[in-house]
Amino acid sequence: MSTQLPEQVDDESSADEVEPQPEAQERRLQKKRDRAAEQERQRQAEEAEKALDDEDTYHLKVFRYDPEIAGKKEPRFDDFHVPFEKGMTVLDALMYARDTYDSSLTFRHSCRQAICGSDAMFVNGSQRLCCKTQLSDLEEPVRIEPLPHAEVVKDLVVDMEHFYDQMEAVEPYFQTNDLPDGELEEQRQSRENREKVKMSTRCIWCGACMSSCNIAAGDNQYLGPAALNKAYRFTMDEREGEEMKQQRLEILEQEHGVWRCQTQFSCTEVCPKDIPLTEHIQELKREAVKNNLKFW
Amino acid sequence: MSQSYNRGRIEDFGRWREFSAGMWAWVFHKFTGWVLVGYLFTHIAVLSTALQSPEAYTTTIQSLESLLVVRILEVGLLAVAVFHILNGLRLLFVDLGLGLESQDKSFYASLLLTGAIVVASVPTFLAGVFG
Amino acid sequence: MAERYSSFERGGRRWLWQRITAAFLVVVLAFHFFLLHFVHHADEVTFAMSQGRMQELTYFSLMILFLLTATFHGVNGVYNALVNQGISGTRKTAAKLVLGLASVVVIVQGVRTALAWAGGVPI
Amino acid sequence: MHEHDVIVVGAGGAGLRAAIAAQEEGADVAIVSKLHPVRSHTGAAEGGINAALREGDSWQDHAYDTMKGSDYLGDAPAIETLAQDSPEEVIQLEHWGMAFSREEDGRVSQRPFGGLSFPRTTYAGAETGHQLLHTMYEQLVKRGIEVYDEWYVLDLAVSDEPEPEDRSCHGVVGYDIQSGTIEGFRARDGVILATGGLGQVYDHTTNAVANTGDGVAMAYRAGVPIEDMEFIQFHPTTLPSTGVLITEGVRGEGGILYNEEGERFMFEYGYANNDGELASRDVVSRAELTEVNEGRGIEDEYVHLDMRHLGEERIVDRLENIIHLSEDFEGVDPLEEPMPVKPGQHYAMGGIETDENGETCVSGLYAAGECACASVHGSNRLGGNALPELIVFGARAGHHAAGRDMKEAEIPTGKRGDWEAGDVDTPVEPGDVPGTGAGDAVADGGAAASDLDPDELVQRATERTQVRIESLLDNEDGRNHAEIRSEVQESMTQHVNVFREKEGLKQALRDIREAREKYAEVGVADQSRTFNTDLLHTIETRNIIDLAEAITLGALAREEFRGAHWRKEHQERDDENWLKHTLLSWNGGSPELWFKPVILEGEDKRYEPKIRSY
Ligand SMILES: Cc1cc2nc3c(=O)[nH]c(=O)nc-3n(C[C@H](O)[C@H](O)[C@H](O)COP(=O)(O)OP(=O)(O)OC[C@H]3O[C@@H](n4cnc5c(N)ncnc54)[C@H](O)[C@@H]3O)c2cc1C
Ligand code: HEM
Ligand code: SF4
Ligand code: F3S
Ligand code: FES
Repeated sequence: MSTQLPEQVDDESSADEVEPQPEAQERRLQKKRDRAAEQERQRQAEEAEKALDDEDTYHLKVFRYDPEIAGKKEPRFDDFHVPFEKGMTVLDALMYARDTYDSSLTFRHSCRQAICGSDAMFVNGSQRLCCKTQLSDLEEPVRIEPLPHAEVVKDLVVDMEHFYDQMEAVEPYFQTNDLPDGELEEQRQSRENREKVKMSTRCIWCGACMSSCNIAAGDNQYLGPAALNKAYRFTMDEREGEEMKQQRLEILEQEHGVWRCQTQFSCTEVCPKDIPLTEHIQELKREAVKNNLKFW
Repeated sequence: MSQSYNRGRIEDFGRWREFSAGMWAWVFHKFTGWVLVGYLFTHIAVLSTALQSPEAYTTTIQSLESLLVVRILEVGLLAVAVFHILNGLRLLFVDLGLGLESQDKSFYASLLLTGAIVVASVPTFLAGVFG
Repeated sequence: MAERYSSFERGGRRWLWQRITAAFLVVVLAFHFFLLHFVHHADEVTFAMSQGRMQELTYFSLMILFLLTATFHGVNGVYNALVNQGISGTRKTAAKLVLGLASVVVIVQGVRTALAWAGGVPI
Repeated sequence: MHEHDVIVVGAGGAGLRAAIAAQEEGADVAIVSKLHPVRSHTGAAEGGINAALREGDSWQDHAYDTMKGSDYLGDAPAIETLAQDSPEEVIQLEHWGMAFSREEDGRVSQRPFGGLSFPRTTYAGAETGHQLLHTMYEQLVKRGIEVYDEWYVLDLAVSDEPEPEDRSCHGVVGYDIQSGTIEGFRARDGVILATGGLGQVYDHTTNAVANTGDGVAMAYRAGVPIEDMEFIQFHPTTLPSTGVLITEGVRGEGGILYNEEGERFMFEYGYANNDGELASRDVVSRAELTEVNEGRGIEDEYVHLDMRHLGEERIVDRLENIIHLSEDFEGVDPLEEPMPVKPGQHYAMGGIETDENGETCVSGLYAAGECACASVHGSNRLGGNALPELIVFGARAGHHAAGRDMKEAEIPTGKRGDWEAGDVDTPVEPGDVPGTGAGDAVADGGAAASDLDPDELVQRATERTQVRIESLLDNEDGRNHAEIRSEVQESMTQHVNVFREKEGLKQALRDIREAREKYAEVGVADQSRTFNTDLLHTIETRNIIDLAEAITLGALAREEFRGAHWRKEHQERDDENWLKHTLLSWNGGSPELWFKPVILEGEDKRYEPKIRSY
């Protein structure tokens, strides 16, 4: 903290203090008032503009919360009116709102093309990737909240640690005991087998599925649809070999593994990558049963 | 994950409206399952009056059956059982990996069919109680 | 990390039996309902009629099987639901015991009743 | 303070590979990344990875194609290293389980790509980068390599000897985004920068919002030379509202470009009478912009790419993902309407100057991936050559940093080999704005006195960064960075785009100067320490300004037309005067321009510049 600066002024009310203020502070306050006035003018101008063409703006209701900031400790919804342009996504609208109205509006985003998986949120009552959701497909007001059933860090940002833990609990890496000997020799994989695992490899770790699953919400230990899908991706990969498959099924068969899934399908419905999650989980259940039958 | 964050009353209310078909199916299946076990237990209890004497059994059953509430409860039971059966079938298919794409449609179908069967059997169930 | 889930249990068998019993129950329950509510009206039910049916070996064994499967299916279903709800430790053990006991009671009671009707195992 | 042998900054393809390599050498390695690894922009790559794997192909051919594609501005040792190492690295990925597309016989598939003499682009559907990134992250999990995710690296701890070549790097300063704490990371053996692209310098880009070129800017300010910054690749078909890339495949299949009048301008205005829509990326990009500039663009912004005549069946069969991209990101159903497209920034050929082992002229500091410039791509990158660059040079940097014995590098870094001073006539003084009171917020170069021991040096750098952050947060009512950022982006897109002319470039420098002045008053409105993205974006904007300036300076200096760099006044490639790399060093707050010759001497032959014609 740079201590040379005059004591920070918290809000405008301290301007009525009787004590004469140092010049620098007075200037600062003046600047602040000017800014406030300008902002007010801007706001009014915007308001006027909005009134003019209401059809061309979209009304967002955005969840706000910050454990540190006085006015935001109690969660609330803020309204933003964002001018609409053709092709605008929910993420575009959020970015506009942040850059134009309130720079403290916080959310994760990066790729803007549904590949980094950072911006899964709860939009108008379902888990969606904001960058992949056209505003024009939504009813107004567009209500944007952080993913349900996850700890909120701030505004629209949730804590993903638990999700990552589950993903990493299923030994999410390729393991095999028989690599080819020859130099520059790849492992062969049939086209059919690659097709079989293809969809499962598309997961972008957005967490939408996990957030939508009631079972995962109630059971912290449940591996959850995404992790099970990750396990599916390896269990079904013929290159790993039978022995590994055995080991994988043992992980999946644990109490909080595949059996927890109650085929609610909401994971499948929200997955932005269209991964047939329920189908994969069900197939794993059958594999597990088949596997057990062998020992009878 | 389970610490569903309390976002205040602003959003708690009405969350159920955001449930999708599969979730409703789950809720109903659970509910009907529980009702059915409950019924299984009472059913055996009622039936076991037969252990006392044949007459005790016949009178218990017949006096119960003459009550309108019991008849209505029976219709309810039918509804519950039919839904549980139909949705159970749906779930069995899901377990076999069949027709997963139309899981929502099959849920609605179970509901409709349950309704139809129940309505159709109301006369049979209520027959005699008014007479 | 996988080790965190040390409550290792092969849920597979119970899962499979839940399905097998369900498949069986579909048929028997439908039959049961149909027989006792549509063919014979419930209010016409008398001890004698039940007795008549029960003395039939096939019907008797079907009903015993019905009782067993339904109890397993129902009780196992309830147990699953509780576990899914997240009960663990002693509460889980307690649930297991109580449900197990309840099943035994229902089955014993049911079998006794059936025997009372049939007047002994119908051979 | 955290302490590790090797610290890798960034967790995209390059960073992950570097970390694995360092661990293979037995080092205790940690990754520090502002995004969780799987969120890195490597995931967005679609096309594929070039590697000479098959009978009939050879690394020599791959090297030759790359050199030709670079328009003879690539350095042969780097290019040959890329071509030699990539087969092994790609097979390595396969052994790690990467889900490549397969041939009937079960081997990995390869396809033809522009500029390649052999179909050597190994791919996994239209999602090669995604598969690569995830496969590598899986290996990271398997090896238990530590990741500080959502930690933003703010600065490097570099000693401050007068000459950059004498400096050494001992760690970095990180900011925990979740909690707002600032901590030092001491690296005993080396720091590897793998921070990816800088597309956010432009307002329309295929790059992620996180691609703000932080690594390049940090290294630059620490005195490390940055190379060939003027070479920026633009992709001709990106969606106007988001910059999402529409693959060349659409034009390959027969998609047609129309202007507002419905004219097939590639032919009607003679931009490419032979190839039409299939002309090379830069030709098509310039044609599109000319249309827009001459008033024939739609909404004065874009042109139409129409593929409806191909018929639904063919489109669904071959270009299905394009339908989804267009619908999801632009709200246009390409089966019903033509898709709007315009050129967008795509790739930065330049970056932190390194040798073929990934090392910079500052000892202990490495760079790999898009942020680095070992000079593989020269003035133009071939499709499918960036991903192999990540794994080849990521691995080499990791191995070298962790102490593996490697062949002495042939590419000299810093002012160690031949070099010549450069000069460029700028309308305003580039570099820091002196006396603006921006103080620590724009501190440069060497973090601390060179006689400090490494721990103290990192400590000192950490404290300095803390002061800088506090001063940004203190200035609650300062200017919002967003406005400054978008002014820079707009100016860059207007003046330092596919078209570059002297006056425009100068105007850009003036605009950047203005932005710097405004940035001196910047502040952070969000006072929270928790997940303060306002603060982070404000810091990134500074990097964007520095890099925008570097790109523009390079573009103004280079008076020729080579590869992606087009100059209105200089319409020819000039091998006589310009077979040399542009370098910029940040010297006490002001950029110094110099040049070094291109190395065309390969392992067993010299690459003679030929006319590039395709
Ligand atoms: C749409 C698109 C398609 C492409 N297609 C192809 C293709 O088909 N073939 C091909 O070869 N190439 C392709 N490319 C190019 C190639 O994908 C990129 O050049 C490459 O992925 C860059 O990888 P990287 O590891 O250098 O950086 P990135 O993957 O961008 O990773 C950067 C990492 O650095 C971290 N980071 C950044 N700044 C900081 C900081 N200050 N502190 C801490 N961490 C930081 C980020 O969190 C991230 O983890 C494509 C690029 C794009 C945009
Ligand atoms: C007649 C055909 C029946 C079918 C097809 C059927 C099917 C099923 C299936 C498939 C399940 C498992 C759901 C899951 O785990 O995801 C289930 C659960 C259950 N069933 Fe049945 N069932 C039938 C009859 C019965 C009967 C007669 C009873 C009562 C004794 C019963 C009680 C239950 C209970 C309590 C559950 C658990 C519900 C829960 O999850 O809370 N079912 N049923
Ligand atoms: S499975 Fe789908 S919804 Fe779940 S994390 Fe992966 S991409 Fe997201
Ligand atoms: S929502 Fe949950 S219950 Fe199963 S099908 Fe999906 S994991
Ligand atoms: S921003 Fe990357 S998935 Fe939406």
